[in-house]
Amino acid sequence: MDKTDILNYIRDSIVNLDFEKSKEFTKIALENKVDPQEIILKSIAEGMEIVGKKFEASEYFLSELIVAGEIGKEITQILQPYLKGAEVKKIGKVVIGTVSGDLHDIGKNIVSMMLEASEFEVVDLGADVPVESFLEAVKREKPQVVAMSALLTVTMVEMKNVIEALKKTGLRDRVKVIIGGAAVTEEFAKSIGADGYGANAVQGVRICKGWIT
Amino acid sequence: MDKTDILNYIRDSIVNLDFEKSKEFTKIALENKVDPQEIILKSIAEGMEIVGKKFEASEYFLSELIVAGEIGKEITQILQPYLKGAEVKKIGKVVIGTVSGDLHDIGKNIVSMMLEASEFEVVDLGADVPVESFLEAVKREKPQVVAMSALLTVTMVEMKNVIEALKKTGLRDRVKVIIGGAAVTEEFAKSIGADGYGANAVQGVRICKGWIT
Amino acid sequence: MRFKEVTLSPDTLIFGRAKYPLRYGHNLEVGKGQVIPEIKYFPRVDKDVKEEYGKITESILKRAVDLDIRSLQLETELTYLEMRTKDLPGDITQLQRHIIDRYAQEYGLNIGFRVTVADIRDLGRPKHDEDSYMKIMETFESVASNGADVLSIESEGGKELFNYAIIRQDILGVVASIGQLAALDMKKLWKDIVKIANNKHVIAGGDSACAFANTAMRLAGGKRDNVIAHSLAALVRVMSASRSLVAYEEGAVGPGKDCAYENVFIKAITGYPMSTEGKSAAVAHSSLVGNIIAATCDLWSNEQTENINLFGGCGPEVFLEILYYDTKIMNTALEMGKEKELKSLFVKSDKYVDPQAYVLAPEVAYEICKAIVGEEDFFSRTLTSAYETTSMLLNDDRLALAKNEIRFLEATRTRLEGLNKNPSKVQELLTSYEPKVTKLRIRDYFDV
Amino acid sequence: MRFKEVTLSPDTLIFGRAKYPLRYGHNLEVGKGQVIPEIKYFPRVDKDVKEEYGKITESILKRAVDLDIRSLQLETELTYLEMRTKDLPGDITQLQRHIIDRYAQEYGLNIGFRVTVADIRDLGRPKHDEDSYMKIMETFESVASNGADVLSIESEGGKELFNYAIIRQDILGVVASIGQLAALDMKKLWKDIVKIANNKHVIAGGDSACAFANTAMRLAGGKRDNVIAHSLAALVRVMSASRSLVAYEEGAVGPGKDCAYENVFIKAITGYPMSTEGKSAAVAHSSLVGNIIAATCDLWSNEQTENINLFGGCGPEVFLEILYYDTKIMNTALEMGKEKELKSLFVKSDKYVDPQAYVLAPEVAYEICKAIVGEEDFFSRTLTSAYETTSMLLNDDRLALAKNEIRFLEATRTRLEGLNKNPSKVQELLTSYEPKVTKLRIRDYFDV
Ligand SMILES: [Zn+2]
Ligand SMILES: [Zn+2]
Ligand SMILES: [Zn+2]
Repeated sequence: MDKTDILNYIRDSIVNLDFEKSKEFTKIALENKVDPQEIILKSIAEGMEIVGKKFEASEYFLSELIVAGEIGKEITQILQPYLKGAEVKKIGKVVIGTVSGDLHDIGKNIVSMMLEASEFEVVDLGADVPVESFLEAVKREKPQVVAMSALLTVTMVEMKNVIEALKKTGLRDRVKVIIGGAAVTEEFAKSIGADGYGANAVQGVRICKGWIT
Repeated sequence: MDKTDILNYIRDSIVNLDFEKSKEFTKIALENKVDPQEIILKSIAEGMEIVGKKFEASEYFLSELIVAGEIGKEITQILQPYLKGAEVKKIGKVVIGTVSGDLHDIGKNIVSMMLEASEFEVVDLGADVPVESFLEAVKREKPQVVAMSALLTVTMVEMKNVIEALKKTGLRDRVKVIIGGAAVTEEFAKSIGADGYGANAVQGVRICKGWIT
Repeated sequence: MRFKEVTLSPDTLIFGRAKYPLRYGHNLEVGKGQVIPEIKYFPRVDKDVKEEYGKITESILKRAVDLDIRSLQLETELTYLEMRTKDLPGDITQLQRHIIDRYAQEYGLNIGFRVTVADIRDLGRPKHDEDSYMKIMETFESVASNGADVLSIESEGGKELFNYAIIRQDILGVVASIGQLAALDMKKLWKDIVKIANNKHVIAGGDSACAFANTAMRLAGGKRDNVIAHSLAALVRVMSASRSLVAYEEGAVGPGKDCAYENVFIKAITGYPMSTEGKSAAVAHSSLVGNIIAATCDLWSNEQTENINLFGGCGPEVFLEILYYDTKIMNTALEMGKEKELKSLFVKSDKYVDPQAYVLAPEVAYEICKAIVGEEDFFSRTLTSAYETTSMLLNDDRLALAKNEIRFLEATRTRLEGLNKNPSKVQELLTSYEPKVTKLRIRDYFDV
Repeated sequence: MRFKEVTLSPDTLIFGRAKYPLRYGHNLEVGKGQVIPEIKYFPRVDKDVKEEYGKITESILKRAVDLDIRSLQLETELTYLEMRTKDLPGDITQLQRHIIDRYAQEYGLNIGFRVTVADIRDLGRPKHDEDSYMKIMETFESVASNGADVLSIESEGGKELFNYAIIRQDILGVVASIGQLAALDMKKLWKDIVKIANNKHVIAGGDSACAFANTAMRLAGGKRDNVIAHSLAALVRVMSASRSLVAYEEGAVGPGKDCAYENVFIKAITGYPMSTEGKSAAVAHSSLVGNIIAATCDLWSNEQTENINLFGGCGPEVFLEILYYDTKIMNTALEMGKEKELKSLFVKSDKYVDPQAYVLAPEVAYEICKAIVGEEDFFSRTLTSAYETTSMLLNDDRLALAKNEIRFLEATRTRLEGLNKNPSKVQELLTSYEPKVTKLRIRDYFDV
């Protein structure tokens, strides 16, 4: 097997959403002294791009985009020790959570995983997150973005509370705030002073990317 | 025909909603020197009471209550010259109108007529009434009550404008304000600082009466 | 042109099929074998009007794509306030037109677009408020130029007398207002509207007696409400048929406006496709005829829904979804040849609940239509059809009318019987109201 | 008790008729020849909660009187936040009970009252979060004592694994979560609920796999949405049947909760009457199954509507009116012996639109039910019924599935085929998820 073949195999195993094969070929690549940077730039990046195009052409489901992202993440972790000190660079950091009183986390999880697949570092606080936890995470993690989700009308008001608390503690200007979830509308986002509103996961990630680059 | 017969005939013609007969018998009564006060107290008051009971028992329609009220009013007008200076006393005065931008006047008319049938003096400003006209009428007529109606959501805000204007001109404390109409709710009434809300005509009139007596 | 026959029989008068189907907008076919949802909406009060119309239109068409709705119609009903703002009606129309065109092209949707102009004339002077009349006609021109496919109005000529009469249950005043004043006003108005429609190559859709029959319906209220007789509301609906028919005699071709429940009669007589609102109109007002009215519709509407957030989406898109599922059942029935069975369910589920429902049953409506076309002039049509209806209502025991309804109907029948169809008598009757009804000027209606 | 046969045939599985009708509340009969509207609502956020429930209840019952609705059911679905407030669930129940009793007495209405308790356990520890479990049971006791006629819950055992699996289209994880974890949790939970219901002489109504199947439905979205395969959402619905059945095996008798579209299967197997939401659920979320689900319901619901002002009244009363007209058509069909024709329209209008609709068609559902009752244990039922469904979906060309749907189904069939029903293998499968799913603790489900 020559180098190009190996790189293509890794790429294809990502496109085929095949966890096992992707790990296997990555090991073979390392055994064959393929440059880890090349695996990242050729196999993973190209694989993700193909999957992204297939999603846009309605050939793939969003769930498959997510799985591909996870495979890419796993390969990167395997490559980590061989990257000679150079950490894989993240493009930005997001603190994300479903607000207090709301146990719905599936939409939040999708956004979270898609952010990771888009090279964000994601600090996921989970569901039913109280205001204080958001504040602490902002202080501790120094993210560029705070993302909040709410499915229920009754819990939407919590988003406002978080933004108010960020203001009071002088943290508001350090972060962009984006919100989303079934109950939330663009107008509501504006009315509580959020910087962005994601009608769906794809759009939410696009907005976050726009803020960073 | 003795006096009692004549009084009963007038009463019955009101109950039967018979305009012509009621006028005819009223003239006969006057020719026979029946005391006009007695016609008012016996024939009209009793007639109206019977009609009211028939309405409550679902035998009569509200429209028939209104017509009976109009007959009573017409008889009273015939009797006026014979009442020896003593004006028929009204129990209170209401300025009423549909607010600016709203041409719907049927609900307002029903309330207006039912107020008259309940011995109120009614100053009906019509439909599409601008704020200033309400103000002028309050200054000029010195009513105890201002009643406003709106059918449309878009025109509801006008009610608030009228109340604000009454406040600014120092007239607010001189009147009670009641509002009604399809778009209006009790909560809206409270939120704009109205004193009362009439879910229907019967209720509206009841509230106005409560304020006077 | 005067309609002298009833085009559809009780049997052929059915949802989804008209004798004279229409085709307009983006290949929308109406009355040609399927029922189409017609979604209606109004902006929130405290928002930018144009922005609201844009959002509404987008969300509706997005939902159509999500549900794979292939054919639909939008209706914008301009308000009094929108009419008062210069250029706004045309701007709204154009804005919506662009969005509609984009979706039609991108997804191949069949879309029709109706714009209804508000009758902004002062109630009291239908003829002499020339400025308002001109404004109405200018608005028709403007929306037709800016992309409306269908023009409609809910005109209000005769309403000053009607308002006086209806709350007194004064049947003679009601007949005079609808049967003479409203009809005369319609004649002038629709001659002018049809002219504009023809010039601009758009559809003259028809008028609704909303200001009369729906006012009566709302006054009648629920089963236990007692403001006016429910039979009176039924009679007003019947009388409205003669009035609304005038638009079609002047050249309108449908689809008639949704809130005109009298479209049942109009469809039977003209054979043109009609829109009706039904059970989903509960979002705007309660009614006792939510199913029976579906028996004969070609477009199926929600009356009107505010653009508020309803969790499942904004009001208009939510109601489009509900309407769509209703039409799917009707269209499946049409495909399977089971439409008569379904129609019969719609009719039977409501027919005997209330006189207002009863008169809309196709077999009853047909008899009423025969009474209408049997007469020559506006007034006689109105009078005779109302008279015949009183008899039909009194003679069907299954209606189980309350005592006060029977009392009302018997008294009304006697009064209608006594009403002479002679034109000079009618004039006399009308004139008798002039001193009583503040803004009524009878001469206005005749000096056209 | 374990269901080993399918009680209803594709033919007898129909709206309004159950094999074992129920009678409760104010003489409400469910499943005995008519479909009854079940109206659901939630208070506005910024208002006093109790006051809101009072207003909602009044306006609903007032509308029932206006429209002459003789039979109806109200459902209060307690929220997480309401559950957290001491005494509130009981207070709300009592408040509504008083109003219901007043209307029942004054107008002779037949009214049922369902209270649904929220599953407030932390997703990750369905067994070990003892405090929350106790709180749930206390709330059931409280609402039963304070006037609820029917008890329900939408329990969420197994959801921590399901949430992980569904967004990855990981079919093995989905089967394991619903077929093993959820079912085990249901068994314990419903044993306890049925005990309370029996003690308090109220009805144990059943559970909804809302947290699974409706989550999948929402992820699947509209016809052109592409988040997860629509076939997967259909499979999750099918698998939910085995899960929700457990409540009835533990003693629940229906009517099952409205948002459980799997009630089609449950009704077929158990013969108990069921509630379902349909097209009017658009007010809460869009769906592709708005008509077909009506084919088999005994109560007909709107999902849930906020108590906002909709011009025609507040949300709940407006939706009661819409539901009522729907039920009138069904009930007229039942009276006229035309119910099979109407059912067929409901089914045919949706069946081939989407796999999610397809599996709900009575003739399809019946085959799936046979697969369910043919197996002995929870997991095998779930696995086999899902497997059979993949074949049925792949083999019916009229479905016209998109390429990616076919790809998904074929891969899924292979994966399900490879899944061994052997208990130790299942355990192994489950255990493999523990390191991946943060809060998952498999042992919690088995150590009961
Ligand atoms: Zn109208
Ligand atoms: Zn209407
Ligand atoms: Zn649910």
